[in-house]
Amino acid sequence: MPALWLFITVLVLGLAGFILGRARVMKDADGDIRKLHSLPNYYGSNVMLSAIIPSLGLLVLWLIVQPMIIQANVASHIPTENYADSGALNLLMSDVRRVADGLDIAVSQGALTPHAAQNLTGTDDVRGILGRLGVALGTDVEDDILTAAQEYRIKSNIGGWIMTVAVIAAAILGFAMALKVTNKDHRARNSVEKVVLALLIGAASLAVLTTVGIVFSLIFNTIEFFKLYPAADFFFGTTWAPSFGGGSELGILPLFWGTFYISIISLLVAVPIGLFAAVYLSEYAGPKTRGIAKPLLEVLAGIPTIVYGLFALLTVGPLLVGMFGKDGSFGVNWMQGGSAVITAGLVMGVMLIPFISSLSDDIINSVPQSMRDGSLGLGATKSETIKQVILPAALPGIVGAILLAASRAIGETMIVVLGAGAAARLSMNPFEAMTTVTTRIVSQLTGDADFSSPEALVAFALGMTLFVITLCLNIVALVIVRKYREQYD
Amino acid sequence: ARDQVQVAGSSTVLPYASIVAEAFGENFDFPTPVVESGGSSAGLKRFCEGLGENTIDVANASRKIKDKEVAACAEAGVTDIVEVRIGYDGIVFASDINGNSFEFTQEDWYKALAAEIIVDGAAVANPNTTWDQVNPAFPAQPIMAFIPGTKHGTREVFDEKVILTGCEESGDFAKFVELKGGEDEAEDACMSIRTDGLSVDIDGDYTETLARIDSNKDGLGVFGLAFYENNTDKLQVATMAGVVPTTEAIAEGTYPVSRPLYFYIKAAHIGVIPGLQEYADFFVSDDMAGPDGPLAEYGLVSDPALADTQAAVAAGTVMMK
Amino acid sequence: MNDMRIVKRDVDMNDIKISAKDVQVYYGDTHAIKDVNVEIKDKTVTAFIGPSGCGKSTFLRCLNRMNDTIDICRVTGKIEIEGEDIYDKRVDPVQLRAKVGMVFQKPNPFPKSIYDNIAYGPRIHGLARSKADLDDIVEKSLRRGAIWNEVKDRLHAPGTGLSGGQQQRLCIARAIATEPEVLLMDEPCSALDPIATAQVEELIDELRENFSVVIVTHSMQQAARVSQKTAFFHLGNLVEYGETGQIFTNPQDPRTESYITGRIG
Amino acid sequence: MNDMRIVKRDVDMNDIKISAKDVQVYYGDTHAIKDVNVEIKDKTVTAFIGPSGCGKSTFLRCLNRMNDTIDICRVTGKIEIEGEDIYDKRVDPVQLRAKVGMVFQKPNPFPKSIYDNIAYGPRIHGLARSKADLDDIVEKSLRRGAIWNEVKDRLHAPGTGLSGGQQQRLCIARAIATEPEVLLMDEPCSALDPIATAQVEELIDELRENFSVVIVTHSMQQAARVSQKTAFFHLGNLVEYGETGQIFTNPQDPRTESYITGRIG
Amino acid sequence: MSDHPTSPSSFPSNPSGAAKNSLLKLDARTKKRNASEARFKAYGVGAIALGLFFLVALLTSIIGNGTPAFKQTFITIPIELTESKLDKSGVRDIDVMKKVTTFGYKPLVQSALVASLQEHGIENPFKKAADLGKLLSSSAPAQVRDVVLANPELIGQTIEFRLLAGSRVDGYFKGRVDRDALARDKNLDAEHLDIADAMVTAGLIDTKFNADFIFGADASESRPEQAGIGVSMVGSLFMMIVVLCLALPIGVAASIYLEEFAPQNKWTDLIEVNISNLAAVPSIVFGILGLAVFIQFAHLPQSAPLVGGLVLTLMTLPTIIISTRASLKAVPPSIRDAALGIGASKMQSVFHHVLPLAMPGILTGTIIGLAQALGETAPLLLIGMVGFIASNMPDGIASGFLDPNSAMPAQIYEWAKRADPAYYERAWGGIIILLGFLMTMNIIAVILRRRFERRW
Ligand SMILES: Nc1ncnc2c1ncn2[C@@H]1O[C@H](COP(=O)(O)OP(=O)(O)OP(=O)(O)O)[C@@H](O)[C@H]1O
Ligand SMILES: Nc1ncnc2c1ncn2[C@@H]1O[C@H](COP(=O)(O)OP(=O)(O)OP(=O)(O)O)[C@@H](O)[C@H]1O
Ligand SMILES: [Mg+2]
Ligand SMILES: [Mg+2]
Ligand SMILES: O=P([O-])([O-])[O-]
Repeated sequence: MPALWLFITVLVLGLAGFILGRARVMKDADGDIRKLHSLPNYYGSNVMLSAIIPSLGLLVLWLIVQPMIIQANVASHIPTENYADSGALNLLMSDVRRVADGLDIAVSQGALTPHAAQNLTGTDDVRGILGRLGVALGTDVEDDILTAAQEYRIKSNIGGWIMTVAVIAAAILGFAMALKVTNKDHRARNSVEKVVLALLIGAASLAVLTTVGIVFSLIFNTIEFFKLYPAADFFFGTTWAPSFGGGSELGILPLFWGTFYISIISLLVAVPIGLFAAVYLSEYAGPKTRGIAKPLLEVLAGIPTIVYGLFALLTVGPLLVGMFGKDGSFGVNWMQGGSAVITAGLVMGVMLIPFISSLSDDIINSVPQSMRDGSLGLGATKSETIKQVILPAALPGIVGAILLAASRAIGETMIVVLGAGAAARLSMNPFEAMTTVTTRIVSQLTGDADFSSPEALVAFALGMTLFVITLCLNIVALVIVRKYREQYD
Repeated sequence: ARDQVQVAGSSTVLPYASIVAEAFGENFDFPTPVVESGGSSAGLKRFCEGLGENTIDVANASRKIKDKEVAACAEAGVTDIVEVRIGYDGIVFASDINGNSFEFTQEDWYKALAAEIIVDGAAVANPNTTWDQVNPAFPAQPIMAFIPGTKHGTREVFDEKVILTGCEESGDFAKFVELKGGEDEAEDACMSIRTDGLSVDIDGDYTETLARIDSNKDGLGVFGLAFYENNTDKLQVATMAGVVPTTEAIAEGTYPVSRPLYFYIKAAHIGVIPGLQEYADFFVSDDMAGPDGPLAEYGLVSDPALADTQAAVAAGTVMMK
Repeated sequence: MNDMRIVKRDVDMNDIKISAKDVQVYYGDTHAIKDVNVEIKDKTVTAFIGPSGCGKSTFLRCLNRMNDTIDICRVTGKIEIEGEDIYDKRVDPVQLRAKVGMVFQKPNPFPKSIYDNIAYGPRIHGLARSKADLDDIVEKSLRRGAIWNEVKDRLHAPGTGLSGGQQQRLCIARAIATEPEVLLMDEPCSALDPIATAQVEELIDELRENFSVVIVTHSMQQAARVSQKTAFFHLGNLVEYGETGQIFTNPQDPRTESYITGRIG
Repeated sequence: MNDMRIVKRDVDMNDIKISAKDVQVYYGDTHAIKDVNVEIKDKTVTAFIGPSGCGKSTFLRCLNRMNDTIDICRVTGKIEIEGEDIYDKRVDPVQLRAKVGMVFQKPNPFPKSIYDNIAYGPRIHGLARSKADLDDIVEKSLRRGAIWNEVKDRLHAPGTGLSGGQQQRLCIARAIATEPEVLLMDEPCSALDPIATAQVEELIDELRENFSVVIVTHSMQQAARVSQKTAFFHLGNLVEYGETGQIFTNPQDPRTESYITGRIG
Repeated sequence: MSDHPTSPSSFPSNPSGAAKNSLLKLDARTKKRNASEARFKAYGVGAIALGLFFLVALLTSIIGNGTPAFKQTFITIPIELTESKLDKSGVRDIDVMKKVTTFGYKPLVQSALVASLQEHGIENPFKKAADLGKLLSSSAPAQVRDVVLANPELIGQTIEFRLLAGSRVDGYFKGRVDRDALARDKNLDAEHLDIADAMVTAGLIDTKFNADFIFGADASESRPEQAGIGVSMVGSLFMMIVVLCLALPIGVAASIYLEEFAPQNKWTDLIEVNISNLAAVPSIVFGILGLAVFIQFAHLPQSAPLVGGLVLTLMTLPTIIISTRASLKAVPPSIRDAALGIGASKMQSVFHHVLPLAMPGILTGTIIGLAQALGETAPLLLIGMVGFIASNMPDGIASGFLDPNSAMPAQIYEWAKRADPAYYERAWGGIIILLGFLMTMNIIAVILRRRFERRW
């Protein structure tokens, strides 16, 4: 049975289990739910979960493991002299799989009888036959590959049947066992909660898995990069000048500085505005104002960044030059071009406002009223109450919001490209163009350099380094929050 | 099974590929091919991931595939690659429509943008800040150049065909060889661009360059010919070495700054992915890529040797390793 | 501010400090306080008694406009403190509350250290000239709140980590640290043992010398012990108000009598 | 589960319900309960008395493992209910708490309607067969909690909009709605007027017929009125434990005597 | 007090001048504090005003630039569908008729335009029909061909067609193009505009609301007039469905575990830090991950909204987790105690009491996370959803998830890069639609959030 149908079958079994489990326990209790240990739905859910979870787990496991086993098994049919190393074997095996899959398709579409498929030999035009069915094969099919593929088919076929039986058996077994223990004294809630807890843990692990995935998808190319480019030059180089002809200088420091500088400026804009907005919304504004202003501010987070970028390039940049540039209204001649750290920082700050305002507003709003009463009752003004009682109590949430905004600032590209330019520079002057790590990751990744050159691979090293640095910053933030957290009751 | 052709790669080739794909979808029974953009390198990288449905069939590139990339491809099983040159992309220099007009030589650009130039026999940091210091024939307009960033293949062409050539023509190259002690070093010296803000790298696309010229009327930008031709209301083009950039001039070879555009096909996918061969044939057909076809109309410089390409595509001739 | 207050003290021993006229309070549509008229004397302890839910806390909260913080709460009528209408537009509730302090029914320490809980009021009112001054105020307040001994070693532990009764005394100490002229105490001894209760009562007595105190209590004994005046509330009405002695020995209203003798609740 | 409970009921009238052996509780480094040994009888009301901060609430919270929720709180020793160690790994604290209900010192109604506040427990424990059943339970519980009259017209108003004493009674009603075998009440009458207090005491008396009740109180009178056994805590120690009559008339420990006579706090 | 001479407790003011501190008169310190209060409040108002000001500024420029995209110029002309050109065989066999490509239809359409001008007596200075044909969109032949192939019986008749005008002509009527600008434009001449003006008078050209912009598919660089955002909007819709269905439950579940159940130890600290760190991972890195995991490893199709949705889910998770955790933390412990004290299990206390109270924050996280996901392009670049993906509308749920499609921001980003200035207004028009989409999406969350908000 194909996996999808198997999946549906198991789900149906689960549903039946829910109904039966519930019915059974109600019968056991003579319809009086007061005699039950747990609520009736827990019993139903328990049977359902016992039927579904192990069998689906088995299904997934089987789907992953079976090809591995069969592959190892089938690989022995390919003479060792045909491949140089395990990499080459892998390549051959993927060919085998492709041929086997192709034969499956051919059989299912009726282009070949099952018998014919197993009896094809290298002299038949297998590539042609499969090609007509839309199966891409790299080369003509050699005899031993074909044999291996046919072997592969037989084994997967058998495996598939065993899987079907095993999964359904597991489902029925789970079903039956759960139903058997279903009586009024069974601790169904505990069982169900254990499963829910497992699911919660699973969800949390997903975040960890993502991290692992990210590290893995970066690490190999990073290593590759460091083979081509000295690590010391990368970490301590103060020049960023990739060039196509080789001889690039790929120092991360100016990029890192740019990232830091632009993020700081954007946070300097977003944090005060966002926090004041949040405080106003939750503590001063009436429900009407709040109900309108908050979602409106949230629109700021939804405007595509390209708009902000253009806004920076076409409006804010020239405006700032008009103020700080040559012949500017301040007559200071600090700013040469519109592209500058400050331009990007300001505009990005605007984008980040709702990250801080909305989230902080929710958190501030959930500080208990008794805290406010306590402070107001002492003759504190609202602002004193907010500054000294409410904000400290809401600190963890606010820090979370700020971190989120900072993260977004670090990860932003479009605004930086259009607002701050693409020049890597180590300078204190906020009126100069600079660039960030993230924009360089994007541009080196989508650039035209040879994809195995250090100029392209550097993107991965940049990604990895940024990952580690932000990790450290987050640890610092966690420690700070722990230290200053004030738990109200 | 996947039934549409999957193309990825250069954003320079994208407009042409999309015109072809659209017409292909209209005139054939095959579904419209998917043409992704993302850069030549990214496209080739995905091209070289291996064979199979979950990989792309065609990579567009605004440069020739590199040997290392071919090797990487082969390692992943992509051994037979059909290389198709579709024509040339002209690279032009343009400024705001209402500003001064320019007639450049490569030497002017070199003098304006190099980090160091030779003054009185010594290499000094580029002292020029206005165009009239570069060439007395020019107006005293401040130098402000928007050139492609180092991610763009166009930059490579610009460096080599404009700056390096200018360096050689001015005679500075010879001096640099003397000073820096080697041709390679001299080349590097010639092609390093000033970083004092008078030359701005553009990482985005030509629209960004245009927007920057919009907000800084003194700016001079580097554009693709097609882009310029679509924006003649805002831009005026400069001549290079006395030649006005047109498709004809580039096809004849009189305009010096251009580059070939390519796409690459996985031979293993031909005949397997429905429509792949037809798409390739259609792309290079006279109807599309010919001098009067829609691609040329849009700005592609048609390849004078198109007939050879057509034959090679039809025969599925793969690249030599 | 402090010394000014002392000057004023000796104006009249039995001046009327707070007068409420026709006060009505609504929570949405619920009419919680009905037509209450009362005059609270200066330098006196006034006890509010009455069954649970009769509106004692509500009325108490009117006196320093804490009801402002409840959205659905609406107050009409006139409440004057020293002849000034506290619901007047020109009155700043902040100044009012500095003058009229409050201890809430449910202890609500700030999620800060014990020290900061107490120091908070003096700090915002600028009552301390120096750190030492502030330390002094904190210690004095905690002592007067009868909790100094229990917390003197953990002044920098969070106030929320105290026991229920300790929290209550902390809140009392916090309220007196700002030296209000009127102190409203909503069941300040509900979670206290007899000894602590006695200490708080002593404090109240001491406060009375200079300030006026309004205390809500469910203990008749306590009301009798500490108050000079007693007001009996019932179902939102002020049923009877008078000398404590008289109320407890010779109540005019049958409802008062029933309550005191334990017949209505 | 329910019927088991009923079966167990009539084993022994004066069976030991809860026994605590060498219980120590620490909040971080603070040693809050020291070496407490106590045996609480079934179908008995046990009163915990002692000065504020002596550890009554802490110990009470040990009995149904509510201390588990305080991160820094650590309990050692052995507490058995009907001979079963409640800190055993196999014990489900949920089941334990269903069996050992609790009324907290600070009233903590859910920010839901009054009805839902009461109905929540019966719902999760499946005590009601139908909506009508549930309505019944709610009404009965509110009546027993002596608050029905006050809230019967506003069952769907939020529980947080009640007065302090009403909230306290709501929490009592909420706790008894699930019919626990043991009810731990932390100063359940602190915010109640005498009449309401009397009603709650009546309830406690009534509960005692089938269940055991542990009550923390600061009122000696109340302890004397409602309890059969009294435990006196002081500075984290269980100083004396015995028949209520004996404790109040003839205390063995000088500290107990001082406390009862009002000399230590 | 002196303000209230009638006050019953009024006394003659103290001659020594020790003024009593009247409530009606603010003392100096209160004045100072009130000033700081007013300032604080003003900052709040200012912050909101500033935020709204930016919003208005942005929206104004978006709407100003984008509205022209919603109108389009059409040319209506009769075309004679000559059999000799379209179906030489005369048997109306579709397969044979398909052999005539759009290149075959082009002359037909162009000469029809010439004929139509003649008929209306409009002067036509162009010798070649192809030159005049520049008035028309290059989509015109395909449009005619589609009609013919769908209704072969029309061959031989003269049918009135409403064809798109070329982008320059359209631009002329929208004020984007003028005669001076055309001086060096090889795509169109000033004479064309004269003809266009005459055609307007003759009723051959009109400018109308263009629904195809909202519902249509992308077009190639050479025909901006034909491009629409509809298909990519559907792509975004399917991606958002994936994100909402995965990121919200997974994010909330993960937060619940971490905040309520996980033991406090180094491990959970690590996870916590990790999650905040994921928020700082540049979105394109998620694209790298998605390409490796979903396409190369799991063999999901390229350019599919399903994969896009999965990648965006991974990207959105941290946002939702961080905001959910923050709001779970903000729920007072007494609520948990109350539930536990009744005998609710930890799970029940969380799901019945804590979670509803944390809901506003969760929804805020969702709003922000989805807004971010909806506007994100970079990761889509790597999984093949950016470029020219002019598919048709998906014809079912499965096809919606699996068939190649783009997304609104990717479409807008592509348009913004294209050379023809006509794409500029389309990019802005696309942004208007994107924002409309976003606000529609938000409205539900905002309403829900308001229902869950309460103080305690
Ligand atoms: N969460 C906590 N963290 C730290 N210390 C605590 C915490 N809770 C209570 N304590 C301390 O433990 C001791 C016992 O507190 P407990 O609450 O048990 O007192 P109690 O006898 O109930 O007093 P009360 O009558 O005032 O309620 C007190 O000194 C108190 O300060
Ligand atoms: N926030 C509120 N919303 C709605 N009704 C309220 C609110 N606060 C109090 N009430 C109602 O107003 C009435 C008076 O409440 P109040 O708190 O003043 O009583 P109380 O006399 O202090 O009682 P207790 O002795 O129990 O504290 C009660 O019926 C109560 O239910
Ligand atoms: Mg009250
Ligand atoms: Mg206590
Ligand atoms: O996208 P490009 O490779 O052409 O720059």
